[in-house]
Amino acid sequence: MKFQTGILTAALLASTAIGASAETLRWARAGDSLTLDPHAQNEGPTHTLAHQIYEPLIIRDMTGAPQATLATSWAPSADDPSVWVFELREGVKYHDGADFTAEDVVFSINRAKSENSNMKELLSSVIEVRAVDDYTVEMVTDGPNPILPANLTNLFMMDKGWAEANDAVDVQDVEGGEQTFAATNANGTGAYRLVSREPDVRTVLTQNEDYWGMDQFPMEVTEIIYTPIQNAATRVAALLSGEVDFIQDVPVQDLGRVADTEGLVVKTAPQNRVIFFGMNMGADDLANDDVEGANPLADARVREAMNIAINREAIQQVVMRGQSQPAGMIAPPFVNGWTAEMDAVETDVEAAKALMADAGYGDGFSIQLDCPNDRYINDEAICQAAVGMMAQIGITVNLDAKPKAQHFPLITNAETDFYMLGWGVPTYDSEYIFNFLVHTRGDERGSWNNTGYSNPELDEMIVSLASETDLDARNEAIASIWNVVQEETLYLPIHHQVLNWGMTDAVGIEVSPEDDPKFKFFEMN
Amino acid sequence: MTDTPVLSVRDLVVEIPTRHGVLRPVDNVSYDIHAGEILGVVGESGAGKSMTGNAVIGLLDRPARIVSGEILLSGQPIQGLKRDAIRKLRGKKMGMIFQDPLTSLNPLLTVGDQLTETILEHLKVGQTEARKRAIAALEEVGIPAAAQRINSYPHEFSGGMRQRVVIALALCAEPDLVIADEPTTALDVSVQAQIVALLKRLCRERGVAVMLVTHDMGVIAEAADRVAVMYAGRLAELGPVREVLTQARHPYTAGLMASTPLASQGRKRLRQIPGSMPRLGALPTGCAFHPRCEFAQDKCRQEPGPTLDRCDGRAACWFPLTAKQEVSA
Amino acid sequence: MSDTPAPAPQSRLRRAWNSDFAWSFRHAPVAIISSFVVLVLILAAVLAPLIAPHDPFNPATLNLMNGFTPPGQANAFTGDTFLLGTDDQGRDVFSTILYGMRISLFVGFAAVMLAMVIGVTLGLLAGYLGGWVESIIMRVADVQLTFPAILVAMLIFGIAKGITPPEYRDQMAIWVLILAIGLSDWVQFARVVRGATLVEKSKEYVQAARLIGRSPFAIMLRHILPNVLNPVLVIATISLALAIIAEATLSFLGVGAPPTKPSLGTLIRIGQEFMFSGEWWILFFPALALLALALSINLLGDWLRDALNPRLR
Amino acid sequence: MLAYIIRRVAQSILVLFVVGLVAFSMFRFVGDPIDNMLGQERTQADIERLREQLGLDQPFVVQYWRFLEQAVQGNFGLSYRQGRPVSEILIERLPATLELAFVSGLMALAGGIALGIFTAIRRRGLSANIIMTASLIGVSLPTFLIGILLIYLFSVELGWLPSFGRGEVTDLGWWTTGFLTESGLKALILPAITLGLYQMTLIMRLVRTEMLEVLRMDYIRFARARGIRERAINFRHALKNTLVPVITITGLQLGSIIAFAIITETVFQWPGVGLLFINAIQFVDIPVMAAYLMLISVMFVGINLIVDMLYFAIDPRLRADRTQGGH
Repeated sequence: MKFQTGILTAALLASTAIGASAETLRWARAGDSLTLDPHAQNEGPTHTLAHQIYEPLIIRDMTGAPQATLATSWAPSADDPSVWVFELREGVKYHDGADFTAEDVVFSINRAKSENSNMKELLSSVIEVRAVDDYTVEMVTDGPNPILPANLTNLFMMDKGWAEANDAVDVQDVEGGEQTFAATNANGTGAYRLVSREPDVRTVLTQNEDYWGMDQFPMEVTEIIYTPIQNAATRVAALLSGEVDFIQDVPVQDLGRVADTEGLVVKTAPQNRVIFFGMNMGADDLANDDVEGANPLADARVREAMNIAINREAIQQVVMRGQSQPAGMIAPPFVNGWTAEMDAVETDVEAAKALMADAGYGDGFSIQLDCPNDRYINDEAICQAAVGMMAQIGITVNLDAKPKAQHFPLITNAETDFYMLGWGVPTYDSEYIFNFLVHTRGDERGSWNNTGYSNPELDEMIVSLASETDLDARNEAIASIWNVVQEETLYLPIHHQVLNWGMTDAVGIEVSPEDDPKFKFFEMN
Repeated sequence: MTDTPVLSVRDLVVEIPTRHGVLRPVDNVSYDIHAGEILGVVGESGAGKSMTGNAVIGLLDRPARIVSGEILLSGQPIQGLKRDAIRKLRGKKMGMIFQDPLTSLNPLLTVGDQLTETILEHLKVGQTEARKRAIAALEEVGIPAAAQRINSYPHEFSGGMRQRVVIALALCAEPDLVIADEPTTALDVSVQAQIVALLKRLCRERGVAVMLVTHDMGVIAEAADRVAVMYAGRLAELGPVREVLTQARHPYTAGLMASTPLASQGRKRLRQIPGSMPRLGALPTGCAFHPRCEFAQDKCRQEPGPTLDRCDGRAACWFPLTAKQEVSA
Repeated sequence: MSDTPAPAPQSRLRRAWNSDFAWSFRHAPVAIISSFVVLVLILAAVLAPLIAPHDPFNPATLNLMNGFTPPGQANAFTGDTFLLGTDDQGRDVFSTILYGMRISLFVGFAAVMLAMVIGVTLGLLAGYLGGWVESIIMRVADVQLTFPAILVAMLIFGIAKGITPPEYRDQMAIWVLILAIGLSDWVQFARVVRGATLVEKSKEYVQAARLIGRSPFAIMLRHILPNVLNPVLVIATISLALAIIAEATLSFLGVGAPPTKPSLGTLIRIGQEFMFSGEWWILFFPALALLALALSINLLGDWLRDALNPRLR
Repeated sequence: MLAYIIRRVAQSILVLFVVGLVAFSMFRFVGDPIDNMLGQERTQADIERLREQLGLDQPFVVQYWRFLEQAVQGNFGLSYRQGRPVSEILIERLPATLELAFVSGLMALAGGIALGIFTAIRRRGLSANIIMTASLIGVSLPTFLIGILLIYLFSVELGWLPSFGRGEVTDLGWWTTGFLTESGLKALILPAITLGLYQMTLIMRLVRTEMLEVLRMDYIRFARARGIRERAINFRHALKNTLVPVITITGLQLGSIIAFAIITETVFQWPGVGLLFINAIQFVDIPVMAAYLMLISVMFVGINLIVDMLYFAIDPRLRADRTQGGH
């Protein structure tokens, strides 16, 4: 295996002269972008494609760090902590030649906040957006919101004039039966312009010669041919046979083969996603177990026993081929609030058995585990491994693995008692996790909390995080919330996913934790 | 009848190897047929009548095969010829008519197609001429409005008409020999007579030699010039039809006659031959007929089966019947 | 020429041995070899609990660290050795194949039986009765054909999940597979039987049976059915192998046997993920077993068809 | 005859209705589209709102009715997944599937009939027996595995043929074709083999069986007795009679080629309707699934009708009176 290190690439990067020749990059990944409308879907592959064509005010660069894009600087207003002021980049033009101005920002933010937008939750704190002048925008939030800029990294700026001229002011409304112009056409400020697109088949992008960042970024890829290839074996075969230059989603078992192939390299990086099991501890009795009149999962000792019965190292080593990082908490390491101590769990089957006996389940019980089989890396195999580990402490697990379209509704509709879930944190802050996974399930928060766990005291602390401006106090609150979560064994964390990109050795790029290659950063040797 | 016979079969033996031993459905059969002559071949099912016909025309089904004997067509031996050579003789030199006119014709081709195909195969004529001859052939066998019916499919004809078409097909390339294998069995009685008359007429008019295989003594009496009676793969009796019918020499022939209602025989009670023909795999020693024969003697049981030439040349029987002997029940 | 001369009273076995059927069997090496293979595989599947060195269906006995052990080599962590290696879950491939074959064979046989019973019944009814019965049956067949097996499988899975208690769901998957494959396969039986029935119906023997007043049911069962079995057999043999394979395909599409109790097909689906990565044994041995099984069944079916058809002998 | 066609068409329309009804009753077992359509940050209110908007809160009969109302006006709605009109997507994807099905169907038919005749004529020959056995290997492994094995061999190891996609296609306005470019033709080979192999084996075996039956018929013996050449007997007399029953199965197989295309298209990332359907299932894209099933059932009903018409064309006995039946 010859996984290149970042340092090595950096050295290469420095030594290679920037070539101006035409470089076509043939790119494949498992899924296609769902729509070109930048506000219609809040979803990885859709954003990845959009990032080549459109730009937000701020992006995350390939290491995940914020980088000024259409905004050159941003800061809370000196007068009002609830107002963020953005200075915009001047001289930026859309692909059709129109100028980028504050008006477009106001239009785009409002569009993203509209009812049919899938991005509106990220802007739920934003009350008003106003243009101060052509290149200054203010966003008013419902209270001080220190993390607002982090929510803007996937919020793309559309041209108001173009949208109005093409009747694309509204975000895609599936029910209405009319498609928007913006779903199949694109006019952004990004480094690449759309040449042609056949959804699920082929999308061709070409370099935007008038791009404002022509001199700031490598811009060595001049043409991008993007083909989704669903079947993992076919995707790897396409890379091995030289039909594509760059693939995302390399199956972990094929990393070795790709790396050993002449002219191909594999690069890996930890992903912003943690995989874990959730348990229904709130119900009085479970529908999917064999214990009558009681809920074994309501007992913290049982949850703890299950937690320490999971051999995370074995899963990492065998199921994931080393391509994962065992997890003890449900926060990726990049996230504010993460600590190394909490992220470690010792496997101890004997102690687990003792805990089970203590809890009165020495003879075990049986329960159904719901698991997706097409969502996370080796999801089904992980669940299978867990079945074996649970069996060792007497818990008979009936594994029900199914497509994600059937799996996630179970969580949404609270129909599962033991389930797998993966979670990414786009804001890089623990508050996001608490809001969705820890807070009592309700209309506003806790929508992914299927555990039935409800702690009003904790809920109050979670809600208060949003308006806490003192970062130290806020971090302290986050730490104490985590303490409760860990003590209660609210979830059974498995691991942090690792991202793998396979590419020809001509491609010079490092893996980004968001799994979103931005081709303007790519070097081509 | 001194000229070369059209068909001359000499000591023909057909065998079928099976896992229970070798069977001989045709055992040492010899006969001639001359031009313009109809030879009737009679016998019960399994007596070897059809097998003889198939052997002659070269259409024995595997694994049956000719092991010895000669088949001479106009004096030329044809057994042992290459497949393609014997194929060229079929239709051209010898035609065959099958029992069931319903299944003998390809349902998906018009009768015209099937006729012209045969004519073109064997005669050096063009498409138009072939069609003309096809129409003529249909007219000859008595199909009315032949020029129109030529484009019809077999299912559009009645059974009797279909058999006429079959005969036209067998004769359209003007063969010298026609083997008619139970040509009337599947037909209505009223139609049977028409077909027999037709065969007879064609035989006379064209001078074709006909081998008429049937189990129906009535048909024999009506059409044949000579008759060959077969029993268990062997010839039992061979002679002019008048003589054989009125004065059978082989007890089997006599039994057969007695069990057949023939108008010429008057109002006698029908009789049966006791027992049934043995299976080929379990032939008795000696004369194959002896277990059923009321005149059987020790010689019949012990000596190898009698043949025509070892007896009186007409019946394969050690003790042929004389005029006075009558077969009793 | 069908039965032997019976010189002495023979034992039943002796008679069976001497029957035409047995005789033609003894003289067909392909039939002997393939029936031997089928027999060995069926026996191995049935006796799996006795033969298999491990119980791959008992998760408590599995050690994940045994995963990806190559055939005949010792595992780097645990030192355990497995005849045909282990899969990604540390299951002994040999044992898993034996257990998986049980499921595959059961699903295959049961599904084909189901398809055959439905298809032949409806085909006979449609062909013999004609009229609106025929119209309805053949239109239902059209509807059926429209739905790919995967959708049928999903439907049945969905319904079955709703009505079975969780502790039975593992077993349920197998019955669902049988239903799904059986239900999506009956149409060809029905169509062929219908066609053949139409032919037989017009034949004299059926007319005769009708005239002497036999009930339509008896005529269909006694007279027509035996005469339409030949094409049914052709389809059934190829269907049996196909059903085993269809199960694999459904598993590829995500609705097969549960991975904790894998069938041969599920093993192949899992194994194909390791085709490029060098763990060839996870795919190779189950695929070989499936190939041997399906091939032998088909070859046996071929021979059987010729042997049972007196006209082809 | 005309009355018969009208009756069949009427029945077919009924079939379509039933297909739709069954389809809509089973969609909810496929999953719930809402979670796919909304992002991770969705709230319960969003879910309710979208569910209501899409009418998913209604009983399936109502959903079906709404679909039908729109469908008769030629509007199949917008894809949940792509946000584009379903009819547009289907029209865009159909050529890929039809070209693939055409090529593999042709291959299966030509190969199947040719090999079937060969193995029937040379029933006891060594080569025929080898073909019979070898053909079984192709149907003894699942389609997806054959596809992946082909990719492994011809794309990865040998590098001769592409592993995915259609290659370069030519846009003819209303149709895109891969027949006109080298890469398009090359891209067809592996998927067509994968898709056609099973059908070819089935047709071959069927032709062989039927041919053996036909070759025992009296009219074949009679043709032999007339000295017709073996070639003419096999191809003129026997083949035509063989094909009558083969047509039924072949018609069905054409249909299942399209059904099997789902797997082949998934393995080879072939941009046809099968892949679209699999994506739709994964996303629970109800409008696409519904329209696809409608399309397939129209196709099946059409194929069945054509097959029955072909009977009339090929078998003169049926022309006179259909109710006599048989072949």
